[in-house]
Amino acid sequence: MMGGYGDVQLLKEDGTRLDGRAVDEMRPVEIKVGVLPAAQGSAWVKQGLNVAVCAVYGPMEAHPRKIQRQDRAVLDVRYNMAPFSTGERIRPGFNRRAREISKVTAEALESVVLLERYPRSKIRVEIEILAAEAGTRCAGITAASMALADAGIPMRDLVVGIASGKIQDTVVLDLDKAEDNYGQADLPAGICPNTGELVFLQMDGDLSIEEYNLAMEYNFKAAAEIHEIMVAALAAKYGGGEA
Amino acid sequence: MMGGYGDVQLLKEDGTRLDGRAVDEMRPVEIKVGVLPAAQGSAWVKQGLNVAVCAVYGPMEAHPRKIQRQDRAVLDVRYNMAPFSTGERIRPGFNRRAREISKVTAEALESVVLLERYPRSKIRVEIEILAAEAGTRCAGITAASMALADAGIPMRDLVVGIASGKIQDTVVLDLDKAEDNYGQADLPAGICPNTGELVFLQMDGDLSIEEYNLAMEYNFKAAAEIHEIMVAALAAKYGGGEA
Amino acid sequence: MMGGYGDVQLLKEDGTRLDGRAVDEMRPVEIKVGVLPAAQGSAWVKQGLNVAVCAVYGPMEAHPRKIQRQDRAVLDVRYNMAPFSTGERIRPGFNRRAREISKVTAEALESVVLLERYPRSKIRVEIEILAAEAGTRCAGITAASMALADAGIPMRDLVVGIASGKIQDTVVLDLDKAEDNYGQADLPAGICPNTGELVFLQMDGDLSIEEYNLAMEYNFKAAAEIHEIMVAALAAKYGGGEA
Amino acid sequence: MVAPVPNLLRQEIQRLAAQDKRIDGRGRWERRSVDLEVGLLYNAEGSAKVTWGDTVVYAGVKFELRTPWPDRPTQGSLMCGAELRPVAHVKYEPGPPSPESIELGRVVDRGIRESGCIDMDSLCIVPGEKVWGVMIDIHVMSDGGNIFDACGLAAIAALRTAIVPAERFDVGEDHVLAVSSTPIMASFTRAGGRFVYDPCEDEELGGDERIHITLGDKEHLHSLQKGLKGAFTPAEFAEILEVARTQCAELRDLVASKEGN
Amino acid sequence: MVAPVPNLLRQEIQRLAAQDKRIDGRGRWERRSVDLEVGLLYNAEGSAKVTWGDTVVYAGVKFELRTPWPDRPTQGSLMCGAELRPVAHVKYEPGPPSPESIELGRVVDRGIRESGCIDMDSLCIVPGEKVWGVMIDIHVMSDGGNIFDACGLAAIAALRTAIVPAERFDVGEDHVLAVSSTPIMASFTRAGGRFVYDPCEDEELGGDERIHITLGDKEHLHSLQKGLKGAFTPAEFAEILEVARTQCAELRDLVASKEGN
Amino acid sequence: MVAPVPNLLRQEIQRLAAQDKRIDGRGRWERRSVDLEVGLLYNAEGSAKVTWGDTVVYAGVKFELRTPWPDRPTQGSLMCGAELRPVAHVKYEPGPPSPESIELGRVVDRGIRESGCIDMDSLCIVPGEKVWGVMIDIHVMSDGGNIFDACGLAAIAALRTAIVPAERFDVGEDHVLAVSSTPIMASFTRAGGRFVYDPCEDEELGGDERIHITLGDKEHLHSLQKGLKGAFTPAEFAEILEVARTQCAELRDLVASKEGN
Repeated sequence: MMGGYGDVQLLKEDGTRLDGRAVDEMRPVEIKVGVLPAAQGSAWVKQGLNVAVCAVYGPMEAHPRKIQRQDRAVLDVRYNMAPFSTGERIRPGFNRRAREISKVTAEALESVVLLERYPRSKIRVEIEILAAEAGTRCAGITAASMALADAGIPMRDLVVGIASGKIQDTVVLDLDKAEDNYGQADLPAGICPNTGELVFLQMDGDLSIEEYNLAMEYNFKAAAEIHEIMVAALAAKYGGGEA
Repeated sequence: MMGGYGDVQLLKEDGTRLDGRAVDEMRPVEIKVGVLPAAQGSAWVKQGLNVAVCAVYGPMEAHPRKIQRQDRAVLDVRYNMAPFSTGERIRPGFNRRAREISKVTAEALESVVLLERYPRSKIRVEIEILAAEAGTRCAGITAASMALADAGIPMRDLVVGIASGKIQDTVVLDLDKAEDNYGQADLPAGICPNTGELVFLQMDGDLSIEEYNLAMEYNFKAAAEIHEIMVAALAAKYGGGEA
Repeated sequence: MMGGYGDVQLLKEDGTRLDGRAVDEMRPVEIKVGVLPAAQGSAWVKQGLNVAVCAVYGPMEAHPRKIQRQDRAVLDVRYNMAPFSTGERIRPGFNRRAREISKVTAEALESVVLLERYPRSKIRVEIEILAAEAGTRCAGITAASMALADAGIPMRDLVVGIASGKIQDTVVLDLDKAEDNYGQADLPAGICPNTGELVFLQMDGDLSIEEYNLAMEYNFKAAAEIHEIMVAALAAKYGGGEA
Repeated sequence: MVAPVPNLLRQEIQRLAAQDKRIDGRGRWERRSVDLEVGLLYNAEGSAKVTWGDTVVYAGVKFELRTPWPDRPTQGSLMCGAELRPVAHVKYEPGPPSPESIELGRVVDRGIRESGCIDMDSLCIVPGEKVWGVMIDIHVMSDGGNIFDACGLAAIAALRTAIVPAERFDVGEDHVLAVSSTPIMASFTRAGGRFVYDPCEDEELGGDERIHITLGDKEHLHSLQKGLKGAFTPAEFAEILEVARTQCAELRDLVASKEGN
Repeated sequence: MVAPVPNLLRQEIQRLAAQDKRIDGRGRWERRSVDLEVGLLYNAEGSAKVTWGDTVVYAGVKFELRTPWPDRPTQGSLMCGAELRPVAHVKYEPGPPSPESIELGRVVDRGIRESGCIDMDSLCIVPGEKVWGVMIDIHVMSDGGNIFDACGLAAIAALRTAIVPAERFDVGEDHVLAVSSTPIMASFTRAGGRFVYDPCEDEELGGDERIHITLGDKEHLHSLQKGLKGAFTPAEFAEILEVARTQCAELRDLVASKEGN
Repeated sequence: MVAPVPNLLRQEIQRLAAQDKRIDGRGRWERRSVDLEVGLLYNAEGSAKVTWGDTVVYAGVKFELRTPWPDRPTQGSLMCGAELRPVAHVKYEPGPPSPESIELGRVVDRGIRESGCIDMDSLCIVPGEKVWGVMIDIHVMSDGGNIFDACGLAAIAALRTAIVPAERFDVGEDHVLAVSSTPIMASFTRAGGRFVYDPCEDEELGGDERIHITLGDKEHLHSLQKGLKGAFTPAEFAEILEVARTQCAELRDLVASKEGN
């Protein structure tokens, strides 16, 4: 979060945002599954101008053997930004930010995948960000849980990635790029829409406890909306209810 | 290949090249085998001012086991330029160019070595360029097939590395440094002198199909000449015909 | 060793050094063992303003198996400088200097640890330099042999790390930072106080053979003094004689 | 240890080849269906998605301001890289770029660079001070065989539809990148003892030699590469070169059909 | 292969939790003893050693002169890194930074950075030319559990007692670094099914989720991080946030007591 | 797992040592035949090839223009590196530089640097602006034992026959690099319980301690290094130091005989 929010006007006089959204309104979300023929399962998520694509491979034998777990599968998750996904090109390779996001994304997914069904095996989850406009880690989490569902991996619940934040001392849902650059706080969460639990949580910036509570309320509301889109995407492929 | 060929005169009025060679004349080639006592087999090739030295180790057990092949040996080939081999010093370490050349050189040699004779084993081929004056990958391939022969590894045929190219809209054999810098195309090939087959081929620049055909004709002619020098080098050590 | 010693006055008119020490006087040394609860053995050495801390782990199973020795343990030694230990911050990571010091320190310790007692196992020795004021490799060796003793690993003898050097054409004991920067030679040694043998030796700069002999005489004298402090530190923890 | 399946597959491909058939029913010189989309990705100044059979590839173009090399003060630069990331197939593992991935990037790069389709002098802003660096990154998302041709196609299509973002860098007005020709790659693999065009994944499992040919607008050769174990004769090369001429011309038209959108 | 001991330990922790007890006898929201020393290390412009139960951590602050970024000509920079080196525990191995070590450094960094305790403009020497870069490095020496809180405490204590070495760099007189607040981290782990504050090593072996909360002087949130496998409810979060407020205030006083020495 | 052969070999060396013999028939302080060639390699501004028994080593010198360090505006720089590449022996594997290779490079570097044979001020072109950086790279091609001495010899011979390529860099006329002395290394290994000079490959397999001594023209010590496991006494050191004096003097003459060619 930058500190320069004083200089940049992000809310209009009528209280709406620069792109016309209400404070508790998220960007448009589109989801498709089964987009990569070579993968066991795959998904494509567009949220605003973000594009996140995820491929799932496995369960397969985990090797080298020292990474195996006797009683469950291990999840091998990578979050990667394509070099052309950002304003300034980023060099290929796994930087510190990507490693941290990969770690916490893996831990979020481990909380819902029924890993105990596949002892000694490995499931690979590959998240590629092709276009980034703030909120890519959340789009990536949504894409990953859709690709896991598409691959037929059993899960306790889906996970929806969504963030709220604060701009000009106002809590708003789903920051876009300008809001992220000049905003005061960002609160990305990974929400299980059926159980109402959190499996992913980060935050940076400045939020009072009241502001935190409101931001999280927005996140839960949006998670329910995105969940409907996810269910519809699975239905579009599998012709029925949720996987 | 640079595009600035218009500025630099590479052919003299009598049609010969700056160093006096005819268009279809290669640089002098010298070859010795058995030059490195610690290696199973070794060879030294000087072509013009290029110096390529190759050591061969093996066949030995291939490990880690996951690189083993049940039905054949694997070739582990490295092409490396010494830091002092070029005009500007190059940093030690394996760059992208060296990795690509190592890969295609290995694939060329795999096409002639009787790998099926040594299941589960590995043969290491180490090519070191000590002085570079255009055409090092070809000198390296020649050196490697000589070192393999010196190590007593059975092969279907030797491989001769040789390149032709184009300067001032004229096809010429065996580009030297200036011709490579200011020329219009380069066509390096790996030729089996006995079978007449190609096991290595690259090209960059601009060649019409007719020019390609002439350049390849020059390559085949030179390969026959170099082959005689190779046979003589083996005879010098082993006192007889070709290995 | 810098060459600029002509410009910097390092000895006072009375023959003593800038910090008041005599030529054969070492900096104050303090030693404690058992300073890191998570380690099997640990030690803290302060020599002048240097701070070296060492943790020992093991003996434990050596893996991967290819590093195992049938007849003895292997020592895995790392010497590392904390980023804030030097005047200018150093980037985290293992540089060439640290790798060389780790190697020769390991070899010094291998000369005294009874490795044959623990076939197929590994002992890890982790030396961290928290503050550096010339002489860190010697402080690290002293700390390592104390941490090994604290971990109960049997040794033929302790090793004391100590250096002499040359400033203004005069041999002096235990160079401090200014003396190291502007001095003419440095002779760090690893001395076994009981056997009188050397297990570690480096030197750079310019020393005549006579100067070498005097410098080494100083090193042996200081080693005896430091040895007493080491024994006292072990006694302070274990309430008795030397481990 | 090699899995046994490829050997069985190899035999089947061999058997079919004897009847002049391919495992997916195509003719020897027939291409799979190819779909090309351009301009899809926010933040990329040029982008293309190629769906070539089961192969899916994206390419994106980015620009940066650079100081030119002292010996070429008016020349910008072009860089083309390909990443074979683990997203694309179960066989790709994470880690530093593999030899396969380096070869792929370099062969695509040479085809474009050596065709001369970008005039490096046209990338100059202030001689000796500021030039454009053009970077094409290719992201293989699904490897269903013949990724070389798909990557080459995505790269040139992204390049030919790229906008130079001069306004963002405060050096003039945005404008279309000048690309004077359309180099196209055609790849052939030995399958069942003979060469076929546009190998599918099963045909590549044989692991026999591949030949990659890049042809420019005038059907000149700009890049050649022989990969993998195996030998071929000059006569075989002459035959596939003829096929490449036809195929490259068709794909060049496909690229042209997406421009100016 | 997972060792069986953690499972037995997990059961014991579970059994104790049912009786509202912890394995080391503490209450659920009770902290282990914490000792803080500052200014110990020659060469570090600020330093702190934290002994937190069996955990020992050092932090050191170094300064460098930098050219500011063109778009922020008056702003210096702050960087915080943590190294989980093999010295700290038998479980840490040599090699490139692990994901655990990267997460640790980034979470501590965010807590300090986002609190705004360092005014980046105060690090300016000559606008557009020279600014200070402040680098905090944290060295974990003994991991006895809850290294996150120990690292956060060491980092802010080192920073709040740091001297800007202006004389050495010939840019004025040495002075105390201006740090306007004291962000403090509080970490919670699920052990035996419920969250506890300040987990010890045994409680961390369960491997269930952790929540790290950094609070500033006004009890605003500056950083949150959920780590490891597991889910939690908003109600659980509300409960631990209350505990964090009390604990952070106490530790903030501890830091204050070491200043001005 | 250790192969058993070295142990048998060790016993044989021990048995011979008891009779004051060596495995290749040499006397205890005797050197193998050494051949030195200089100026062989196109592109290297100085080069040398040393054939020392079964050991073959090349060294090459390159120059670059550098900006001097601000605190030493008139000083150029010298860098010496050695690569133990897999070409040299079946025991060397590809990968990042091993500790052995780093030690080798650093010991050779120290011997040359600390002898002061290159006056760093003589490498200045324009004070504060341009100085020469001299880089010596050593390439071990065949390791038949005692590569340290072979590398040290190749490095100083390449240096003493190097031409500063001033014309190519447009900073004056080409001239001979000024090198004021000839530091030479002598290495000893414990084999069969006693030290021997110039160990061959079999003698090094014992793995007992090595001592490397670099002596300058005036028989001053410029670099010492004890490597590998083992202990030695001051008396043993005094004995080998005497041998080093004689051997280094002979090799210094060999270098001199190749100069001015």
